[in-house]
Amino acid sequence: MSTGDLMFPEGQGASTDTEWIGAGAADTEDNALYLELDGWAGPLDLLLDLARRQKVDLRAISILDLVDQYLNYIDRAEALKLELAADYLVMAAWLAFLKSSMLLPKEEQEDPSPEELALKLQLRLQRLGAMREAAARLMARDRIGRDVFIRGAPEGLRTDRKTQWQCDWYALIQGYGQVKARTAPAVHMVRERPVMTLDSALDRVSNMLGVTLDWMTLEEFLPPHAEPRLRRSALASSFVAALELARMGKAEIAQDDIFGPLRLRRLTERATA
Amino acid sequence: MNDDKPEPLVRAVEATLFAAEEPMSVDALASHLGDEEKATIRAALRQLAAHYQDRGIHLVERSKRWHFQTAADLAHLLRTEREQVRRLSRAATEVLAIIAYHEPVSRAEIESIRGVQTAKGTLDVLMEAGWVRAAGRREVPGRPVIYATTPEFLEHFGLQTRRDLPGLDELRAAGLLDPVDDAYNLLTGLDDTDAPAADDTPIEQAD
Amino acid sequence: MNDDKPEPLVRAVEATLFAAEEPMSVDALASHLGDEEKATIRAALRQLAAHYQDRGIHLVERSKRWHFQTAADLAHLLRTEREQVRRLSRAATEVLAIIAYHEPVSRAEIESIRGVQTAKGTLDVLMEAGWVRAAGRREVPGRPVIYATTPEFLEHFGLQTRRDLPGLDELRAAGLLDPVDDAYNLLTGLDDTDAPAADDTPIEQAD
Repeated sequence: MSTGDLMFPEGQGASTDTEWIGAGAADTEDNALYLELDGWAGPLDLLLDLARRQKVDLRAISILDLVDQYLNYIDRAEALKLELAADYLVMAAWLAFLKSSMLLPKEEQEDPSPEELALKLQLRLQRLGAMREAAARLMARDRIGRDVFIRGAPEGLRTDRKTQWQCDWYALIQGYGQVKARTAPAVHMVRERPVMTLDSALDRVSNMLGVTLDWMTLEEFLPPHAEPRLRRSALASSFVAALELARMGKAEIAQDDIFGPLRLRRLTERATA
Repeated sequence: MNDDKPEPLVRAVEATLFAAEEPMSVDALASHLGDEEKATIRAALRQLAAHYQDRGIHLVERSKRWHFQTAADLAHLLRTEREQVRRLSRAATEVLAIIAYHEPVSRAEIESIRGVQTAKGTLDVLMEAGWVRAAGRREVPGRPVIYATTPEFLEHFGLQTRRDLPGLDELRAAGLLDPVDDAYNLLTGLDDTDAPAADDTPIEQAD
Repeated sequence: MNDDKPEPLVRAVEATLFAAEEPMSVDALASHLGDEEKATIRAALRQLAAHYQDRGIHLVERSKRWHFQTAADLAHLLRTEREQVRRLSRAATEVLAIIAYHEPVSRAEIESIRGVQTAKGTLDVLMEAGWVRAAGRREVPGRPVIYATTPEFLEHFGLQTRRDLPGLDELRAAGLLDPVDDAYNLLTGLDDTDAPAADDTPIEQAD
């Protein structure tokens, strides 16, 4: 268990988030009982106040004394039948546990040791104390609207934005060209293209394969003197025809290197068998 | 006066007038500052006014009440104009071009030439730029507003008259009338057909 | 009077800051004054600050923005009429201090320092005052929102930067801004918890 677990809801019972009443840290006779629990924002706050009343540096406080003071405080509040918020009682129980472990012989110590718990409690109180002082110093600064004032009736600065539009001559006529081009009636023409169909390529390649037993490159199967566009079509069709003939077992295909010439020859009956 | 640390009352009057939400009279100042002598307040005001007379702010009296205000010669600082340069959008450029070639032209006509609807703001932008003006109404049903270009338009685009705008033949020669597909084919060398001739001509407009 | 007429730019900066409704940065001043050199603006600001240092109003820099305000020693004269500052509850005061000295900090971290849960309204009050803002999330399980102070916070409390927070250096040197566990480990020589710097995801802040 660490003090970090001791977290209490604010604004409930003794812990309150309303405007500070100011009774909490008042310098009452040391152990005099506060009736205004409202002054504390929780058990840690009360502990800090008690620690401060040891009138020593927070680094030098006696945790045992502090525990006693706190427990004493709680006892007296109970004796007076004051309704104490649960968080104060939880802290009291934890501190009673801490005290008893601190008084126990060393060897029976559990982990974390009571020294560690005590030291961490002390560190927490130091940190809370530091922030409380920082808050006080912050609030004491020259604050706008309280200590210093800004101009009551500034004229204000106004900036009017004006747009300077830009467009050049070329963009203008290009724009007109685009409108005209976009809205001009479009005429689509489909042009006849010389092609070699797959069927005619199949006929052509198998006929030519019947003539010779030698390897021939694919290009040799293309019609000579074909114009470029027909030639490209013929190349594609002849290639597919060659694959088809190879699939049917009527031809074999060889290529020695990647992207090397593709060679083709008739598959003889003997080779098939 | 020597401008070393001013007297306490002068500082007090200075701060009070600075923080005040309204101009203050000598009476108001005197009572605010713990019933000072009015004569002392007046002296302080005179000192302050003298101190500030060459500065960026002045202490001035208006109908017996005092306040700080910006020096008159710096009043322009309170309102500044920022010029922002922006390119005309493509839609606005097209509309401007249509108006230039076909003016005067109604919005409906612009839309039918562009083939798309024209956002309300587009014409506003062109008018804000000072290049287009409303030029009356067309005497047809509905009496639509017609638009025309302005002298600033000619000036901005370096034109003497609207007739300096290139004609369709010139646009075509410059490739500006080529539909996108043909232009693409031309680039890739796969096509040699001419773009179909668009045979509408700009409306000839007498100036 | 022997305060020679100030230079035009000094007068312009003076007039602009006097008229402005908000504190202004050097950048804002430079652009308002027609893209002046920032170095020139800075020189003018220094000159003005020096000129005003003994007067009833001062020119101050807060969070890199400049404004005029009344001299603090005249507070008693000006406070009478207007109590403009809202009173903060003690809880809100503490939470504000914790955020300022530890920022960015999550709600759980605030609570572990205070030892009590923070009422819902406390952070709201600080955010409504404009002194605190959500500054992203901490990249730990649950991705809690982390809080930080704003330029308005520095302005209100008269701080030029966060480094001017009262006692910040001492608190830091004393380790009082470190978590309890780190301080404990340091004290007991167990300093093996080199906690990796928390990875905070900032929230984009619209100004």
